[in-house]
Amino acid sequence: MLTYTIRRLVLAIPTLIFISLAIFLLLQLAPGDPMAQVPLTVPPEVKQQMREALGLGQPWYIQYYKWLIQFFWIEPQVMFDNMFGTTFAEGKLRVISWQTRSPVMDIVAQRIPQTLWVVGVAYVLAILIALPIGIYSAYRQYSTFDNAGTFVSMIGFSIPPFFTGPLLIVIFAVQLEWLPSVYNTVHEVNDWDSFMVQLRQMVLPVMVLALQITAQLNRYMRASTLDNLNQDYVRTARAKGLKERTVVLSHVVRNSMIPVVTVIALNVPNIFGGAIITEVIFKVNGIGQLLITALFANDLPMVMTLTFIFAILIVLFNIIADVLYGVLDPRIRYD
Amino acid sequence: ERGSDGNVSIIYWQAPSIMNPFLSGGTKDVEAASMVIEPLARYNETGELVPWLVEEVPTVENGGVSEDLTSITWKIAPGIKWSDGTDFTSADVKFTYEYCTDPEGGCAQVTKFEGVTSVETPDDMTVVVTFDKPTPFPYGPFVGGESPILQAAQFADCMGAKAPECTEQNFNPIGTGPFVVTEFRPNDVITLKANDNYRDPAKPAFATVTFKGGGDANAAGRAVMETGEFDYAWNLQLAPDVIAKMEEGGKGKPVAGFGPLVERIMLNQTNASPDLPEGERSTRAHPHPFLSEPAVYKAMSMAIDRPLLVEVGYGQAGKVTCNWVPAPAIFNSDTFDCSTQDIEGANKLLDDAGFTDTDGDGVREVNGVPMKILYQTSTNAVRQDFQALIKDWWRQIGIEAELRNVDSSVFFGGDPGSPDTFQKFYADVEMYANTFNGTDPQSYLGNLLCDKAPRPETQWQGENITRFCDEAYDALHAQLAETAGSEERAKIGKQLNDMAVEQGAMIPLVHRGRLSAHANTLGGVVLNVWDSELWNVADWHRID
Amino acid sequence: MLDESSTTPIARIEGLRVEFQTKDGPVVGVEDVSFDVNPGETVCVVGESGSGKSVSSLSLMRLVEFGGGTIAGGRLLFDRKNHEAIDLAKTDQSLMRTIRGNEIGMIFQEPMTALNPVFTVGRQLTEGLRLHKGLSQKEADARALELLRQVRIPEPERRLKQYPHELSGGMRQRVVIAMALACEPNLLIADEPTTALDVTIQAEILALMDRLKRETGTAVMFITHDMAVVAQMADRVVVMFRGNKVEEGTVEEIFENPQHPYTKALLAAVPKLGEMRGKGAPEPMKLLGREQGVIAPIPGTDQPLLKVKGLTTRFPVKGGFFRRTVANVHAVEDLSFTINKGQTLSLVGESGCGKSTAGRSILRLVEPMAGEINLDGVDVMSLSPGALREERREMQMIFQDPFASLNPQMPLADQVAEPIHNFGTLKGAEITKRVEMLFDRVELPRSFMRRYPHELSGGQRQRVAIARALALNPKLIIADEAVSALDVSVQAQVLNLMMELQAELGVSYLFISHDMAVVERVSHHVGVMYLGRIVELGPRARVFENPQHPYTQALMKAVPIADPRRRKSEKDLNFKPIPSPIHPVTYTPEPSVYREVEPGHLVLETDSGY
Amino acid sequence: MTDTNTYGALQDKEPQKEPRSQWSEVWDQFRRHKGAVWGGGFLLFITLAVLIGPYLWTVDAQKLDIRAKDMRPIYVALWDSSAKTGWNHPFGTDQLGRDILAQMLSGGRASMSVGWAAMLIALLIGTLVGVVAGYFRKLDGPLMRFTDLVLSLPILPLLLVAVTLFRQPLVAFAGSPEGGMFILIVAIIGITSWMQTARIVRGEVLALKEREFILAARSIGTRNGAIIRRHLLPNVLSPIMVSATLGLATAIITESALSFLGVGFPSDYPTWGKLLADAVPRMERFPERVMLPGIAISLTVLSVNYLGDGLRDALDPRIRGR
Ligand SMILES: Nc1ncnc2c1ncn2[C@@H]1O[C@H](COP(=O)(O)OP(=O)(O)OP(=O)(O)O)[C@@H](O)[C@H]1O
Ligand SMILES: Nc1ncnc2c1ncn2[C@@H]1O[C@H](COP(=O)(O)OP(=O)(O)OP(=O)(O)O)[C@@H](O)[C@H]1O
Ligand SMILES: [Mg+2]
Ligand SMILES: [Mg+2]
Repeated sequence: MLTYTIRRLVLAIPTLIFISLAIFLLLQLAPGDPMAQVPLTVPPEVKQQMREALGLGQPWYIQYYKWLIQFFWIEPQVMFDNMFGTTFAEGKLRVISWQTRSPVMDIVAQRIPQTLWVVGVAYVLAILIALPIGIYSAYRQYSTFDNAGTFVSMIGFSIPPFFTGPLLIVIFAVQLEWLPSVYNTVHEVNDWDSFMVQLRQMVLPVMVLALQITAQLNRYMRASTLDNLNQDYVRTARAKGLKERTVVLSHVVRNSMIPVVTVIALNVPNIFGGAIITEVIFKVNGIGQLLITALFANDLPMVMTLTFIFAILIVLFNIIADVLYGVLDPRIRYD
Repeated sequence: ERGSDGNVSIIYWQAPSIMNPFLSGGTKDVEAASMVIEPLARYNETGELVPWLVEEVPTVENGGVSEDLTSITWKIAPGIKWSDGTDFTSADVKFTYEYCTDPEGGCAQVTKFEGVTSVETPDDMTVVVTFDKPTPFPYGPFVGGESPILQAAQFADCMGAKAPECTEQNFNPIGTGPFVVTEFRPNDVITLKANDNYRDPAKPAFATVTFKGGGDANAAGRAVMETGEFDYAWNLQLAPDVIAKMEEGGKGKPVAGFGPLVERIMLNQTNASPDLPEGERSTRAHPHPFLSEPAVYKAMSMAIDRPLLVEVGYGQAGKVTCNWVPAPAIFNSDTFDCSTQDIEGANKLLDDAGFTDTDGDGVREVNGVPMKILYQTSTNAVRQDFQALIKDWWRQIGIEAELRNVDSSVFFGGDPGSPDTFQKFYADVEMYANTFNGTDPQSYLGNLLCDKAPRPETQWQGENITRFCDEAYDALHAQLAETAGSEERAKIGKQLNDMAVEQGAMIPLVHRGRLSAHANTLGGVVLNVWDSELWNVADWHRID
Repeated sequence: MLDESSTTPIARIEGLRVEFQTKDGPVVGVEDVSFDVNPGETVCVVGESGSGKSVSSLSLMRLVEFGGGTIAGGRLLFDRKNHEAIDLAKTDQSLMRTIRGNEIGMIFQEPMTALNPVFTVGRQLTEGLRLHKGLSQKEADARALELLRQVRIPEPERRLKQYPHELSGGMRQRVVIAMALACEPNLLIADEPTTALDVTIQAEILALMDRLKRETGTAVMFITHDMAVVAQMADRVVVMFRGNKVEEGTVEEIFENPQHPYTKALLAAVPKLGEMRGKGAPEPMKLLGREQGVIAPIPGTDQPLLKVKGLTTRFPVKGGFFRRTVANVHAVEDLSFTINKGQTLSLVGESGCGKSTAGRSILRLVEPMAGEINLDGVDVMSLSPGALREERREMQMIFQDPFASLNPQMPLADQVAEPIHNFGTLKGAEITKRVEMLFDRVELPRSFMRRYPHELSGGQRQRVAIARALALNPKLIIADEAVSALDVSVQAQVLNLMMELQAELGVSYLFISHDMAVVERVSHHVGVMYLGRIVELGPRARVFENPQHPYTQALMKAVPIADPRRRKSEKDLNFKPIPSPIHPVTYTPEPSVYREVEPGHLVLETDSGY
Repeated sequence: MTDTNTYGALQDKEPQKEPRSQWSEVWDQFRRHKGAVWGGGFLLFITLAVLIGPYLWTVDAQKLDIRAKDMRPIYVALWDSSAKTGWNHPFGTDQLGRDILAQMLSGGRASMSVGWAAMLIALLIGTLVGVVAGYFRKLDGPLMRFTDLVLSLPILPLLLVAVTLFRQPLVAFAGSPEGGMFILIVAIIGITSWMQTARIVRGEVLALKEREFILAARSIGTRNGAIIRRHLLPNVLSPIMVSATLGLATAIITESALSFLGVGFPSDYPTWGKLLADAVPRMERFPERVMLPGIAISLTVLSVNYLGDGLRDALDPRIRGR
């Protein structure tokens, strides 16, 4: 198992380097201009100077090389410095965003908690709702509960967030005035009241997201449970005189969780990636919103770094999912 | 009393990414910074210059501007302190000049300092700016939100190439304004608190400011006028019926103001045909086959129902205009009237000029060339509505338009390699809006000078987008550059405006205003289109 | 104790009827079945696939409900531990739960799937104990250990912590038995507990059950379709047919004096080891109720068709950080034999000994590492891919699972015609003619030509597979467990068909099987395989009547004989666990050296690992 | 019970049922799944509506009629007689007076064709990669690494880049901006969504390859191409169909999300997603402008999902057997 994990991790390195090159070249090809948002009143010569100040004139391979060094060598040093108070990275040039002229990683670090709060909570909530429903649906296949569950999750799956989002805002924020429509990212939770405020502002975005994720997970869980309910070992368990509860909750669920857990793990990068549309709609300025604004502003270092971080997460969680599979299923032994 | 009114929350649907206007130039950044750092003088809501950190606005009359118009002397008002408690001196002003003119810094506002040969500081309270030639309008440097003063002590290490690395300084500049930054989250939220060292002890009324960025204009308007979550929303580019509906929410109201921003259709004076070899397309080497015919561009203008465009696209934030420079008021020419659509007249004009539909396909021909034009603009809902309407009207006068829209980051991006920039103008007509800063249009009017045309030799840079070229115009503009006295300048300015419109450089459509909204409980808001909207945030207060 | 309680049956099934709701309307799984099980007695329930054996037993556990069935009638009287009789058909599920596993234990057919793969053996064993006996975890562990010892699992302490997949099939079945016995039930239901196992393991499990029954005095209801197993195990026998009981009696009565024609036909179809004693050549079986021509021996010829020499096939085992070959599975090791034209050579041996690999290697469906294969003068090993494809006209294969070896999405005629299309031997209408002829030949109605595999029964499917193998008139057919998946009666028919074809067309067979009785019936020559090598090779009569190699002898002993008077006892059985065929890359096996004990009868001298 | 009867039973059993192909059984099972039948029916209806609709409702979706702007759908008249309604615009008009019914139809055409085309591309690539990787052991490693790589490419940025990058050449190639964007969007969605299909198909092929009938086919001299064509493809059809339905749904949603983010089709080319996005600011006054495209998207996706569900059940022989 350990060899397997290490092997996969080592193999991931060339993959990632290749991905970074692919992303970099794609972005280089993109015809946008970081100066596009500067008003027309600023004359072109000035814009040209500003561009040069950003280092845009250099050939791509130099830019790529610089970025590689900054991302893989200097940024880890900065991280180390922050943790242990050392000064390895002092004076070294970090990956700088063109929009804000500040280190990309600082902004990313600032955004991650916001994204995690909303998307993460939605994810956890969705898991907590979806799994029991999926199990019960499978257990009572074709019952009213199952049909209703299927219907609701299909609906959740089919309604895009850019439809539910504004709809919920109009209902709950504008008409009923129960909940805020704009998420306050600087809100601090320090007592019960502020906690309630936080809860209230999280309700709408979490609802939109959780509906979608629940729908998906529920389907997986149901299918996987159904598969296992027909297995011979379930009959064996029943023949032992176990209660239905035990049969389902311990024997069946333990087995059906194996594929579902890996699906859950595979989707974790999406949490970090943020849910772009939901973030935009509710003004949760998280990673997703960061990416889309950076894209529209042609902030290449930011886009490059963000997409690459996603790529790392995706590759990483792919490995984690595979390893988890091995851990959960004793039949699978990687060597 | 300072800080007695609690918190004020402002929403800008474009989030500020930096607090240093010299490194960005984006309106959102300039406006956010204007709460913290200030210029020596700024424009008020009527476009008039008012002293800000100085005792008075220097003029020739009061002796602040030299007779030969080559220098201007600013007298700093006494008692002004930076928010860290140190004194504001002329050295800071001089430093700001040096900071922005450093060739490696990539300063976005460097044009403000065009023609400046030196900035001297005879004493701590005096700043003398010298120009290389007589400058009738010497209020470029240190005037308006785009040219505020930075603290020398804070930015000393951030000159030139180091400018972008000074994250702390760029996010949290020390200023003289009513507020200081407590936290800056790029592209997200800025939180500010009242400046303890602000010169007026009674101001600002608010103790803190929450400045939220992101989302879209619609959500921002809703948050102020419908749900009341925010006190102020900036620049609501929304259709009038949408604004009206939001106003019904009853929590806030929209305010509009008009600067010189004009939505216009630029007419390409040159041939942009893709059949021409690269490098000759859209250059003066090949004049346009028919767009420079007066009958054609006049008919195209007459066919447009401008009041309808205003209604559809801007409502109270738009006015019909036939001028390139509709503001300030003294520069607004009244030569033309274009407020009524006249399809018949337009058709007649074309028929009379002999441009008829010879082959019966509904499209007129000029010397056998069908009047088919490519009509491009940036991607934007209102512009696409305009395109659709105008295409329809032009069809009615026998001109066929093909529509095209380009992503704004490409369209305005100025990448010489891209065929889609508005500067390359690989189309027959294109629509966008432009404006100028401050109240003096001299350099804006200079945009139509012959040698400002983008062409391959200039890497397609240049402001003369239409490639308009008229010697008389160039001469008149040179005259403007030497004329002092606002009356006189306004007269020449109007003449230039009329020449451009009359000769078909563009078809002005809508004089666009700014529409912002504030909560009913927010007092002291004075919408200013000549400077930052937040210019008087120190005066804002809560009313019940 | 035995005598006292034998007066009242422990379970009494009266007029049981079970129905299933399916999309084609209700299906009757069991129509009308009545029989008793007395304390301390083994009742064997026999009958062909689908006759309702499993459904009856599941009804007794009231587990049919979970499979969608309902008990539509009859009574299931059960004598509880406290001698209180209840009707299980009317008991509610919560009371059933206290009976299941506690008073009635059940052993299921598939040891591979009957255990939950993600829980340790220990946990699955103790679950029932803690539930029914209220034991603490520690007591339950101790009891579990005791149970594992009782079923004679080696190293029982270690097994408790292992997962099911870490045990061999035989060990898993022992665990399942231990689980069923955990709470000392009065009645043990065993639903085909040995069908999926090898002969040797089957023998051990049967002996084990027999011993346990004697030690604990539990009544056993033993379900099987294997008459030989019945002969070994039963006190009394219940014969089922199409959801009904057709005959019941003591084991001797049933075997020696069957009354019902069904029972007679069934017994006639069972090949019995030793039946061919004294006959030189194989001959078709005599089946009841079938028109058969004269049954004549099939002598074959003496000209060699296939000569295999030193055939070796290994599968690499990759591992380590760089995924290099770290070891090899020595599936087939230095195999040499000859098949004569029109004759059959059988390969027998336990699961995993390399029989299939040997067969596939000859066709080069898996690439052998070394060796010579000479088919009628053609050196198969040296053929280029194209030539090899051509050569495959001459040798065909029939696979074990008739369902798996047919494409479920293709009409049968197309599947039979596929080889003809592949080689373009015939064109147009001739193909149809040929296919029709083949269908006739394997005695399938022509109306089946447009059908799909799932619409046929197992034997019919296997006939299609045979027809396909015959399509190109091959000289050699490799039959890899071609009849193992079939019911006895169908198996007998297919065997007869194959033998008739041999007599008629003169094809040679390489017949791969693990069933000694079948092998005895069909072969001219027999090779006994163990761990990749042939340990004994010779004329069928010689190998069966005079086994020389210790492994052959042990194997012969393990084969259950369909004769209740010749039961085996556990003492006769002495099997060593099969060593692993996996060896490091550096390992070089010794060449096989044979000693000729009789003319043509070779016995391996080299140490084979047994 | 007579002897012949008994002996007959010992022979191979004749199938009782009429011969029928597997597909008729599939259809039988499929018909049982009410949701799937409804879903399939609705999908058919929508597809026909957007295909034939524009010929029946001949109003030009782009025609501006500024005097008739902001009309409400006809049903509003039921409760609000003062509303501006009219049979000439049964679904009302938008703020420029374009007919909403016509826009819905042509928008649906765009959305559906994007959905279908992208799904087909994804399916084609996915099946090809999956089958090749599963069947040819040598290609398995490289192809699956490649799949991983594409999987970890961030899709949205990629798309935005591609939109800006290839728009011009494609517009030139397709002759019209809509055509160019259509190719681009379809290609991007297709190219970035085949991986799931490829993985599933590969898994199925790997499992099928171990089935004896493939070995049997090889032993009777069937060539690789024929094995894939005759034996593998028909048997992986069921997972392919299921991922096809899911792919169709995701493609429709992805396209509308792109339109919502403003990177989809040109603004004068309506798709359901664009109609929805454009209507959001006015959704309180004209809820129908959001609801109509929103419901159209949701219902289509919903019906496709149900269809997929039904197909999965129908194509799974284990379930079908029951
Ligand atoms: N869950 C079910 N649904 C429908 N019919 C069933 C079900 N289980 C069993 N049957 C039917 O009941 C009959 C008896 O089946 P049963 O499993 O008892 O046979 P069996 O004698 O155990 O056969 P085998 O030797 O193959 O195990 C068969 O005709 C079968 O088709
Ligand atoms: N493709 C393969 N890769 C690795 N090992 C294999 C492969 N095929 C077979 N083996 C191994 O080779 C050995 C012989 O297998 P084979 O299938 O020939 O046995 P068998 O005698 O036919 O068994 P059974 O009666 O169970 O079919 C076994 O140990 C098996 O695990
Ligand atoms: Mg059974
Ligand atoms: Mg085998």
